[in-house]
Amino acid sequence: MRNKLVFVLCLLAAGILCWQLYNVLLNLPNEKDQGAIYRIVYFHVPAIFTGFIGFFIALGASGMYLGTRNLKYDAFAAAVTEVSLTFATIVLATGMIWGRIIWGIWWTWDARLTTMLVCWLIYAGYLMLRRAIDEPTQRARLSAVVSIFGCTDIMIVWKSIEWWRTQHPAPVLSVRDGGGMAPGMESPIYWNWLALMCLAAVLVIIRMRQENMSREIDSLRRMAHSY
Amino acid sequence: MIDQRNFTYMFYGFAAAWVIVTIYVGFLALREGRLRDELERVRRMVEDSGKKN
Amino acid sequence: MGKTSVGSFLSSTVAIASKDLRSEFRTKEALNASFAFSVVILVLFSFAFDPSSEQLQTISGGLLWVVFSFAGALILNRSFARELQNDCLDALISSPAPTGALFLGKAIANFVLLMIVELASLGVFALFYDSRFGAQLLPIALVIALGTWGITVIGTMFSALTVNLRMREMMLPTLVYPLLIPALMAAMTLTTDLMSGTPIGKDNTIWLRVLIGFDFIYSILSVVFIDVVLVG
Amino acid sequence: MPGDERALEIDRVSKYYGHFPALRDIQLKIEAGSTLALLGRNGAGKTTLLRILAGLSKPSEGTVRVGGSDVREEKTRRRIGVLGHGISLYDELSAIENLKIFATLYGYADPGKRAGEWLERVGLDRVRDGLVREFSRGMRQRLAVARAFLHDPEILLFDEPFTALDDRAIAVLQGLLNGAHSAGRTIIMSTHQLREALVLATHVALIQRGQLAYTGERTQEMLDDPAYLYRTYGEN
Repeated sequence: MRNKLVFVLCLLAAGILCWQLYNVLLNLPNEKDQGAIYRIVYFHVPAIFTGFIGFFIALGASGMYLGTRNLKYDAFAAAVTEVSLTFATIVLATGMIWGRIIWGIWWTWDARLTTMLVCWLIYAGYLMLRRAIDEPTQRARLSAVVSIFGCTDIMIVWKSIEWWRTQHPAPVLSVRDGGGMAPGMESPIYWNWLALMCLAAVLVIIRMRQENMSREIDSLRRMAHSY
Repeated sequence: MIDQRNFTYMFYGFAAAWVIVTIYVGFLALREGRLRDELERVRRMVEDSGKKN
Repeated sequence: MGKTSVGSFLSSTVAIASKDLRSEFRTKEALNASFAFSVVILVLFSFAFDPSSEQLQTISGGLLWVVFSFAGALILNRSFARELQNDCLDALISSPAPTGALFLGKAIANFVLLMIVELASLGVFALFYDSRFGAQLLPIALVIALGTWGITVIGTMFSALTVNLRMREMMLPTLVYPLLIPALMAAMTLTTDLMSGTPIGKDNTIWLRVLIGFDFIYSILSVVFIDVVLVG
Repeated sequence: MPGDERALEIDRVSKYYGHFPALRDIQLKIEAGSTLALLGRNGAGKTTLLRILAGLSKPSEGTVRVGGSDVREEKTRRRIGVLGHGISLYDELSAIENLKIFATLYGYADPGKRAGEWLERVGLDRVRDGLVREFSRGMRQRLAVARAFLHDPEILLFDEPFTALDDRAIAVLQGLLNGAHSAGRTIIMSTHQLREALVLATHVALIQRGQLAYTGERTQEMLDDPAYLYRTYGEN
């Protein structure tokens, strides 16, 4: 049942991504200033959405764990955080390549870039903490607290740098400011987002299964020692 | 026809995204294998120590 | 009943804080190490930048807070580790003192210790780098106090969180520094402004708000979650 | 029943480390005034259970109550005294300072007086201002005992009380335990030292792999042959 779901989601993600790759490369008009590179936005922005949604879901799952003390939520939080961190890495990498061409620099200490980097560092710390704790229940409890502290921090960073210098293009989607990109140029972003969400779901399912497996290993090991 | 300006960098950008996903999937696959081995080993360990007693 | 429980909360907090301070003042281990470390960093920075140049004005805030947060890590690492030695932490947790009081007591002790190190290194900074902050002394003190409280709240919480971990000394800074970024960012900007003679006014009150908000939010969160961290 | 007000009730307590059950479905009522010896192998779950009773860790399932209120409640913790493996004293502080801190935490209006009294009772009043770091092993242990008894707890929890102690501290502890027992205090101790524990105990509980294998009054047979319990109720 679960395998079937993974298969279907994979297929869906692959299908949409191929179709949109074709669409983005061959159907879309060129942008007058940036050249071909603007097309990176079709991976960059969907990856941001997927990543940030993941971190908020992880916050919810961590809260649920502390409320219910059901390790299922902990496995979910861990899996979602790890996958979201992968997408955050994609955001940073594609963003830097774009910045190299358009701004002439790999990195700038701009509001949005900094938020993403802080986010990356916090959740990398979260994953390192998980590796440093052996006992699954203690690990779940402590990392849930870190997740809550981390997500709060990102919201503070985000609020605080809204007033800060910003170099990053303003959000280009029409939902935010009723303008920006032409309608036909915008839809691939949403399609790719859907595809990346499917991909993320697949990765989360696989990662969660591993989390359960490692917990089982831990309990078997404890059992072996207790005899 | 597609704009030729900055085309290589666009390609790098797309490639970077996919390379990162591939690396992560490879990492997952490696871990899957390692966990399976370990599970097998620990299962055997539990059976053995169960027999001894 | 309400009054007495507030009273016992406060007296427990004070008992914990004064115990930590007293035993630290007796050995001065963390204080000395932390101060020596700060001086070394300040000296090293003088090679990185020309201490007499105009440029220094614009980075002084950043430099100071880098020193402060490094010094803080040394003090905070010891905070809960101190309790492990004879299983003291167990005795504290099983006592009727609320874990929130325990946390606050330790945070206050760390705050005082860190402030001492900071004031001392501020003196060294003024000597080496020929800075004058006489005109803005009070606002600078306020910013330093707020920033330090931010460092201690997060630091004390994560000191408790990492206390039973192997690699405790490494985990604490890895977790704490990214979380401190908004507070340090605000404190750095404000300190630089004040050092170069710009008073707190229209442009930078926003940073003061960030700093106060950060301290407030994390003080509340820490007191709420410390029980989960220490007990379960 | 007046006794019920002070009884310690362990109701279906389980503790999991991940999926591994360190304690399974422990159901036990310890009447006020009884002395319970908690027996079992290393890793059987004795320490885990004692930590839960002391409020140092939360059970995954079930509750531990004293007179109807949970052990993590402030008023219940006031009634419990704990002595674990460590001495729970600060090396850099003096004897009197150590006791004063705990007297304050336990809400005594005059912590100095309380601390002084206890230093006298364990024979350390002459070195009240000496740092614990400079104390001999035996002195440290006596001070630790004073720390645990300081707030006159109704329920005393000891984890391996005799293991680390020297002769004099054992004598002090046994004296205090006898005194506490005749004053109607409840005592729970986990131990390897079967003989010492069984002499003091009125009740016995045996834990095996996280489960309660036997519980009941201490009988003459157990005194005559301390290994009797393990043979009869143990798994092998």
